[in-house]
Amino acid sequence: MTEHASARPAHEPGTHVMSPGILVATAASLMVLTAITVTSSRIDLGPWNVVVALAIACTKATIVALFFMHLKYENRFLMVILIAAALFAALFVSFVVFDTVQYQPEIRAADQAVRKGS
Amino acid sequence: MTTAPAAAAEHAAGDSYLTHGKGIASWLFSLDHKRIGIMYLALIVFSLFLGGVFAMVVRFHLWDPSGGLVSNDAYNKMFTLHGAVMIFLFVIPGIPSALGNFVVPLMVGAKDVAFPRVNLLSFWLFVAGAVLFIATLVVGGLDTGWTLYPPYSLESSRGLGILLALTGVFLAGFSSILTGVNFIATIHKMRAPGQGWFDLPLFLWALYATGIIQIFATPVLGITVALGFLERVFHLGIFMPEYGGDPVLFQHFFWFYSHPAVYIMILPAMGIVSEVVAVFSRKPIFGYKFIAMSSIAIALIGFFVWGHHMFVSGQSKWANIIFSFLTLLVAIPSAIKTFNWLATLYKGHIILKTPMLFVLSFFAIFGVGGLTGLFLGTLATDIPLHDTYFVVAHFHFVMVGAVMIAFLAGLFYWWPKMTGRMYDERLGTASAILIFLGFNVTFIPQFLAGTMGMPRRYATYAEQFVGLNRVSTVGAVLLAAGLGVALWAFVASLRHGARAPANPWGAATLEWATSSPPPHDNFAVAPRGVPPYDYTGLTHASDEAGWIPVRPEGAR
Amino acid sequence: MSHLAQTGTAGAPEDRFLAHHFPDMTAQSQTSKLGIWLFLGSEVLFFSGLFVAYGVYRANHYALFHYAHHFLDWRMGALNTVVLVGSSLSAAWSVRCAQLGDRRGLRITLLLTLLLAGMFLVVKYFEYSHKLHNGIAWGAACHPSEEILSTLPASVRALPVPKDLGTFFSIYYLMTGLHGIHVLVGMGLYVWLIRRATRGDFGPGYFVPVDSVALYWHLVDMIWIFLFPLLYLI
Amino acid sequence: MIRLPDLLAGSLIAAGPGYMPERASSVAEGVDQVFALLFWMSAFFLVVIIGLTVLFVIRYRARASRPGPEASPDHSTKLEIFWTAIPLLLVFVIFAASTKVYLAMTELEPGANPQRVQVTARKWSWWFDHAGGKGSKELHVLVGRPVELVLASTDVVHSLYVPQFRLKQDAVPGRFTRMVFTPTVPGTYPILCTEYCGTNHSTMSAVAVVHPDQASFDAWAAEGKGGEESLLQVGVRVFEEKGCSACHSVDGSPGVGPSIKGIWGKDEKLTDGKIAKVDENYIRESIVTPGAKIVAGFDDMMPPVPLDDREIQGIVAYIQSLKEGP
Repeated sequence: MTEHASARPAHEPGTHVMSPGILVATAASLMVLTAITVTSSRIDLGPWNVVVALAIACTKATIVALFFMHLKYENRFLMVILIAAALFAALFVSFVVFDTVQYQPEIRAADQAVRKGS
Repeated sequence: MTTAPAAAAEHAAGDSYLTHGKGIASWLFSLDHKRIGIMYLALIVFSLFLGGVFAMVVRFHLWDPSGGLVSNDAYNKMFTLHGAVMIFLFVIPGIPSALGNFVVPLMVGAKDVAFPRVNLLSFWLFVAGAVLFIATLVVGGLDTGWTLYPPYSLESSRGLGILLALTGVFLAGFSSILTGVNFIATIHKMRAPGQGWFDLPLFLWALYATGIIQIFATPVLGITVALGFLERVFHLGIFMPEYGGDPVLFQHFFWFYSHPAVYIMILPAMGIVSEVVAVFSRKPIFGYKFIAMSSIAIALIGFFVWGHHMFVSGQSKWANIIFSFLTLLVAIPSAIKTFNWLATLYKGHIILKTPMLFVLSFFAIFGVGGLTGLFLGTLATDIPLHDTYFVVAHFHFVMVGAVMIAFLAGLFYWWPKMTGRMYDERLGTASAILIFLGFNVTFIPQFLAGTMGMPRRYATYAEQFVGLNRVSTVGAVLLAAGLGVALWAFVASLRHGARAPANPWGAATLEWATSSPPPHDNFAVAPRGVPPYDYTGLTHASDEAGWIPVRPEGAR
Repeated sequence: MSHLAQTGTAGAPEDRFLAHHFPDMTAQSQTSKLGIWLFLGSEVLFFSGLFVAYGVYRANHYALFHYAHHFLDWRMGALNTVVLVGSSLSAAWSVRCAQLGDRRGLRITLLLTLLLAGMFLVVKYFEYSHKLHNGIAWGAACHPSEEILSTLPASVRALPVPKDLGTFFSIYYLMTGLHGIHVLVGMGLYVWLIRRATRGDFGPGYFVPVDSVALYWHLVDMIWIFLFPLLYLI
Repeated sequence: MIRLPDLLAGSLIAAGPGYMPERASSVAEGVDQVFALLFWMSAFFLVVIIGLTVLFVIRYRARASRPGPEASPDHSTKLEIFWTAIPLLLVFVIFAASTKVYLAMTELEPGANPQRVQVTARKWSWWFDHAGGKGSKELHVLVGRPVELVLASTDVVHSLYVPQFRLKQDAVPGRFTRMVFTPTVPGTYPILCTEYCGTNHSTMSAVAVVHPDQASFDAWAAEGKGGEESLLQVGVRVFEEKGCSACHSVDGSPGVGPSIKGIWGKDEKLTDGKIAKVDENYIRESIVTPGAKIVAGFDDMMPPVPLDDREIQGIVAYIQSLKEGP
């Protein structure tokens, strides 16, 4: 109620009608990126494979968010929600993986000790 | 003295949300946020009572170092249920769901929360969760501790109890998410005309920050308990080492939610304190923007401190150091709030009514709770103190001392608005003093016991701690008596309390601009936003009429 | 002067969907949109737990993950990606139809979305049943049959079956299963939308439910975008 | 027993943590210094908070002589910066002091040649395998000699805590965790479990013995060596080592599991209603596959215990020795 008081483009936020061209182009670019991600996985890039795959996935997710979910035409706050959620999730994953990588040897050793024992 | 039927007749004169719609179904399926708030309140007070009974068993058991009252197993079940009921069914939903539901739409001058049906769904999810918790009692209890650490909690010998409890937590969690969505949407979109972001009462800023945590942290609790459930049933090998899982991973999951959950508890409490301290000092709150922003800061930093629960769990050294630093940072916004509250008292006109007495005791207790948190966020001192009674005392200072006392402050403060009845100020004062004394006598000895090395969750303990434990048990009796007096004050108020005026305290926030109790649609005339802490426009007419505006309606 | 009267929302047919606590439809739809986005933010964190589990076990057992992904057929995953992108396109198109008042187009796109969602689950069903039939279950219950082992590439077949193979498949079933449940819920929502669209509820003045369900559906698509490479391609 | 007045006096007058346990490890002093820093800092802020609250309530409370609040500003950016900066500064001080001590708690000095002890935690006892092959229910270390404990757990999460060492570390199933320290004061200290682990969590204790000199340590290490153990001795030893005694009493009182006193040769009633005679094979089965036959009135809780033949014979001999009657 208070947000739309501020000057915005002619249309009201949320009533933007997506043109068929943009919708089709969005779907087409998602298909192309899917093809690229499959192709890139067949090339051995070592640890970079997962980085490339995630980069492409993030690009695809951004495209979905901006056009299919029409965030590009919405109140910026909705984008803040999605980015915040993604950021919290990313930090959650990276903190825990950071921790687990450090104690990996202890798990390996315990694993082997058990195998030796049994 | 007015009799109950006479009081009811008086009420019938003006239509209020209490009289709008008759019969039990008009309550159970009401979409009215005020009725939902009252139903939450009833459940939450019942949970507090239930959790309190478990607590008394625990304390009396510990009178004797060899654990006189019940068996070890029964003791373990008692402290587990005490913790689980208090946390999931009292402190987490207490202020937001019960008091928040009632006052949030009123404070923004709206007719209801943004999504009334979702609100009702949230209430019933909570009821379902609570019922499952009670059901664990029936099927033989649960002795895992509220933290539910595997492998212990998911051992294959465990029966139905753990599955019921996990499902209960899952449902209560979703109830909490939906409440958060509702509050944030309400605060964003339903504000009265002319009510800018910085015209929001600080209680709403606090609930906004709480909402962020409820929405972004609670789903992780959901997935955690879902994984626990599936692990127990299908042996997935995620948490259980015997199938290749990692129990420390559970702790990461659990605390990613459960530490921010501490802020779900304390932020709304701080919000209540901000309201009450300004009203009863008759003076605008000091440093409004800093208090508001520190709520948001606490919510955001609170997401990245969960590792401090895992300093001795086998978490890696560098993760420990990073988490320790981030944890210490939370002290800063908390300090900012405290100093601003004190500055609000300065040169004020301090009225020592019951809500204010609770808030003043909050300052001391939250001071101790917050400062002892430093000992536990600091790595070097946490290692000896971890999982001792020092921790028990610390989180009781924060969760019981600070949160429960703020909850009571809020309940006394909004009671006239909710029920249309004043309470007896003498009973209120007596309860505030008894609770403050009882609380400190209960928990200060536990700091000493913990520092001396008494571990928590012990059914029996070394002879050296017997004195401290007995003092603590005596304190618990005092605390229970204080709560009993508070209950007495409320029951007496319902039976023969004086009629409450629209604005008994002279507060400027919008909920006091409508009648007590409010009509079904909250406001006879849709209000405009006003500065929430400007008391210059109000004058005290009489005890019966309360405070009334000196300027004509609508003037800003 | 008649065109001025039409621009006002008062008395518009959609007003029967206006709840009592909102001043007008704009306020109501804005609030609903914020609500659904907050819920979607919550969904992201709900899934994040499984990504954490994935990350931790992948970091600890990289070789195991590399070995295990050979049991997944990337062509099935890619097919489902295409199906889901198609359904997303159709879902986005349904919003457009509702906004423009194209009722026939709305019904067609809603139905198409539902059908593609169903197709996604059919493919998933074949994948699941093939695996479970061949002993590829979760956790300790994972004992791949000789038959499925023989379909692996020769270099992989030479390796011994790793001890904790089931951990990968626990994560696989959890991630795709939770995603599948979301697809199922989405299908239920689309059935509901089709019923309401047939009744003629939606039009330029009221399309919030179509938009909200589409947003949810796009999020489901977005999560699959991450699941596909992480499970099938790594 | 510690008396409350002493404690209060200790906490108020002495150097903050005056009531803390004795310091018996190389890191204890550092920990106590950080504790004292925090203690006095907290004491200062608490005095400020409570003092100002009381002072303001007394001076500014509503009363007849004060009609209303006095004029005062409702914000002050200077003050806000002041009380943001001071805590921030203190956070850095605390963090620096704590991290320095913490690093010393996790690493021995380079070149140290620690005595390594394998610690096994299980419900509800500790077992310490000392370097040189000596296993014991007690932890034995030498004053001044660095120690490295490697902790493992066979069932659930436990945590090893010695208040006098100011150290604590969880023992986690499925991984090894470490604890390092150097004992500084000879004596006997309690070892407690601080991670909740079930029924007998509070009695899962042991002792750490810090020997004053090498001779005393060697004397302990030599105990019980030489000569073949009798079967009965093997049984008694295994019964303790493997933690059997935590659940099975030897005095006839039922614990988590049945007592082993007086059961030899008896007929036990099982949960499925059948009867089993307690003989060698029954005992062997109960150890190797504990879930196969459950005595009525007890739960299926026992983990399989891998024992060799001689050890099982030892247990049998032990149970036979506890036969009722003369």
